[in-house]
Amino acid sequence: MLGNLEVHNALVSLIVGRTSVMIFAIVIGIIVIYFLATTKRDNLPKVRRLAGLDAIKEAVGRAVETGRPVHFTPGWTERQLYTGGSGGSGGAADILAGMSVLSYLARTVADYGSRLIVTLGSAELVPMAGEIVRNGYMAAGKADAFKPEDIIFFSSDQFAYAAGVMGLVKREQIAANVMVGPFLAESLLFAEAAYQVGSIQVAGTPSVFQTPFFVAVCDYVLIGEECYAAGALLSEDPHQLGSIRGTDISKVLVVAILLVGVLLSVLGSKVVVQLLKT
Amino acid sequence: MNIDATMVGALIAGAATIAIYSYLYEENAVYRLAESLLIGLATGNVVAITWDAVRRAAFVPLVGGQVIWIIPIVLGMIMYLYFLKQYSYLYRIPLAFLVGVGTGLTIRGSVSANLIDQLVGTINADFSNPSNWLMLLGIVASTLYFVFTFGGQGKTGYYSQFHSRFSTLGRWFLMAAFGATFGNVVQGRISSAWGRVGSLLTPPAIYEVPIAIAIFVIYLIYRKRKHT
Amino acid sequence: MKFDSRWIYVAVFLTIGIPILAPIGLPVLITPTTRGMFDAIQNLPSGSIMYLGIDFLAVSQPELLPMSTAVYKQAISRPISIVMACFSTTDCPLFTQRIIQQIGYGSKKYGEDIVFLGYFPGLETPIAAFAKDVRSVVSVDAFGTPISQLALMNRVKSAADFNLWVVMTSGDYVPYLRQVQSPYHIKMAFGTSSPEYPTGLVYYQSGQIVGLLNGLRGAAEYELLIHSPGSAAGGMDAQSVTQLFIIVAVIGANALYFSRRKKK
Amino acid sequence: MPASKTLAREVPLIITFLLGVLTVADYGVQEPTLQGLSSTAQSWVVVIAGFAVGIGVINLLRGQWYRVKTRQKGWYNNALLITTLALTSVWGIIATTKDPTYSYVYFNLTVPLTVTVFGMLAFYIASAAVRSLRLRNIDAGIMLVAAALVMLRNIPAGAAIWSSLPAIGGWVLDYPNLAAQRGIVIGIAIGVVAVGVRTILGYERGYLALSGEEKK
Repeated sequence: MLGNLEVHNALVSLIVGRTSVMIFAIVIGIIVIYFLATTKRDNLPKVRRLAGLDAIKEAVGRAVETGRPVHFTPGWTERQLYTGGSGGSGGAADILAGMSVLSYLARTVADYGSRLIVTLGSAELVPMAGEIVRNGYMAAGKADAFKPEDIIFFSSDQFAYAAGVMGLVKREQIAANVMVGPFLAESLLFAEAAYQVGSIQVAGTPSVFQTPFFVAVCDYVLIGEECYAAGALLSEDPHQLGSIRGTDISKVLVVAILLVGVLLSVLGSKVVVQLLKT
Repeated sequence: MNIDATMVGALIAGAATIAIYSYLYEENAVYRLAESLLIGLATGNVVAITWDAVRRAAFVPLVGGQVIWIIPIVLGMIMYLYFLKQYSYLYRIPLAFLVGVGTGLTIRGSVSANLIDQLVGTINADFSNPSNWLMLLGIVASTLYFVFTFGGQGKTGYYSQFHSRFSTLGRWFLMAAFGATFGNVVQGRISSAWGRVGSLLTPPAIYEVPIAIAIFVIYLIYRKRKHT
Repeated sequence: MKFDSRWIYVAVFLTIGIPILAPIGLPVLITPTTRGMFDAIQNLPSGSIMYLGIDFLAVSQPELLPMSTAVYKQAISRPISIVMACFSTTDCPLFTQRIIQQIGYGSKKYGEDIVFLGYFPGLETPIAAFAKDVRSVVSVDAFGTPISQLALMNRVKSAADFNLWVVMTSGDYVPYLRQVQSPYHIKMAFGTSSPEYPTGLVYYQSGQIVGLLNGLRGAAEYELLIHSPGSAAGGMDAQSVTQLFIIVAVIGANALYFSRRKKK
Repeated sequence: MPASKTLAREVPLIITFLLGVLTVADYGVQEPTLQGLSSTAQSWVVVIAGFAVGIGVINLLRGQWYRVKTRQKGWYNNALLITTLALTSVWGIIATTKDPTYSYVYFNLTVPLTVTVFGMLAFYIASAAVRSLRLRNIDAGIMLVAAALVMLRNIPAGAAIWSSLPAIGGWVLDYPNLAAQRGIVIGIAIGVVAVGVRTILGYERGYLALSGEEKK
């Protein structure tokens, strides 16, 4: 189901030109790659910590204390990996963001010696998530602890998947619930189910329409672009941090274009709009 | 239309509704049964529909002489090598295919709809309306809220202070949006529950409600006895 | 102290259920967007051709089915021809057939005044093709009859032959605006589920669509307009009572929170 | 095994790069050959993903069968799942989903079950609202007020309390709400380009799960 903003955007897209899209994609791409390539250990940018990411360790620690498992799900991702999603969501990027958090989570869980259950609502993620978790265990030197049966695909039907996850969350009495990825209506179903079993919840979704429910129910929330930055921040790799610096510069650039555009528009010139529409 | 079949159908649907809603009290055997049924039925339905779609999209043209369709069919089959330990890495080839196309589509869709449309929409707003100036402020503040690498904790420079104030303002706008979205979704959610509750409360399904309540009460008494 | 959420579940069940068993009949005011769709169908000159897409996901059934039923009832009572088709999901044709089974064709004769063409997967691509040349997409109707044998279809070549285009959908209505409304300037109206309504208003205000139904509320208003009260009217009571309950409960919880904090 | 290593690492990265560039370029350049290639790739992707459903089903059945075989608690539910899944898919493929019995089961069992799960949200949204919409601090307070105003806008009772209430709720939706949504969405667009460019150029390869092999 589409959300309001997405529907609106899709219509506005009628009037938007293609050249400007290409220019923006290329310029932002170049800025990101430039900072990615030039950032080294000695010129690391200062980074704002995200409480949600720091909380992952705490949550896994809790799971170890209580002897109950950690649960991860990227949300109902049917078709999103290869169709690009629409308007308010980030399509494949949302899934890749979730997978980089999963990769970190798997390493942490293996390190701490807890158990990680991954539930999926999209079949093409089964090999991807399976290998990522296996690698996480391998990186922690505990390849034997990896159990393939803890990578669970329930259904590509949204609410069959949701019913499966809700049942599992309560049966396994999960201690920590990490949800990062593209979420739809199932967001609140999972958050409430996990709340009722008293788990620590770290959740994030770029979807504007589901973030409110995470904010209302979960302990730590990644909002909007924080989800994409999460993987880079967790990796602590200078190149990845450089790429965040690149997106920040791009944001300032976009805000500048916006302000110039509004100023000229108030003065009676629509030149910026015309440029954007080419 | 056969009345008996409709009636039985309504009774089945009613029982299904009660079984799922029983989860609201606690996770239980009846819910587990419904959950298994739902996953089995819905996934089976997905398999049937997907099979039909793949057959029409790839196999029919292939049989009709368009040999090129052999490529996606083979790529699709390569995915299954994931289950063979020795060749499992080959699943990455079709996966890379999916991710490549998906990423490309995501970039172009996102830049046009999420970036340029928003800029055009904002610049074209009617700025004789003061509310639109507030909106502009909100857009700038909430965009800058997502700046991660400016003004780190150590710096107390002029810009850094300005930015931290500004991103607080951004957070307030975000909270207003989250509240508004939350409030706006409520009615749609009530409607969806209303649909199920409504069919549960019309005959013949309504006769299942007292039965369900009776079973529930007996269960509660039984459990209390067992605990004391 | 942690409050047991299950009391809230019971309350919500009651606030939804009681108005169903004992309708209060809170007044429902007709919104202009709803009247817009009603008038558009009502004022179609005799002999016009209307497109009706009953095109929603199964999960939207509570809102969209009563709405679609009401619009279908009005459409078959008018001296116009109706072409039905679906483009959204595999669920859609089943809902169209269900409405036809329950209500029938009225005084209309299948093939001459009304046809159902079935489901065409792919949304935007087939919509665009259908609008340009109906025959490039459709060769037989939903029941397997070649469209050359359907008298009505001789009058329908492309989107330009339609006087009104109505789609009842749970979200994906933008492709219709993009592929039908803007290139062919056809009068258009939508029935949507409530979360989509606010954005739909943008298109109503810009004049791209002449009518828009707002979820259950729109359905209830429509039932009132066609003087055929159905299930939706009762739904509005449930809607009002439950939302009011939530607001009161939120205020109550806050009051409790503050009185506790003061004591400490 | 150098050949298999190439197949495992370089080939997937090259494929992602080529298809990513093709899909983006096709949008900007609008050249018939490119467009043909790109739309072919997009139609293939649907087929490949169709095959992937089978991977999911095998994963599901393996897990469920394991529980049946080892007689875990509630194994009969797992057996039921396997049976209904097998029956529905075989039936749906042989008799097609248009079969009257198939659609009878679909409408009287599958649809009510899914809609009921969806319908649970009405209960959860109420309990989440009561629990979390609190005047705890400025942030939570803003969220509470915005939510309440919009809810009052959506019901007839809102206008009955004070005739201007619906307009205020509408204003919240149209201005502060839209402002922040645009802010988020602009951030998303830039984040998406960053993730996308990193993926296409092979800097981001987490999805291929190569990290384990990279460690020498």
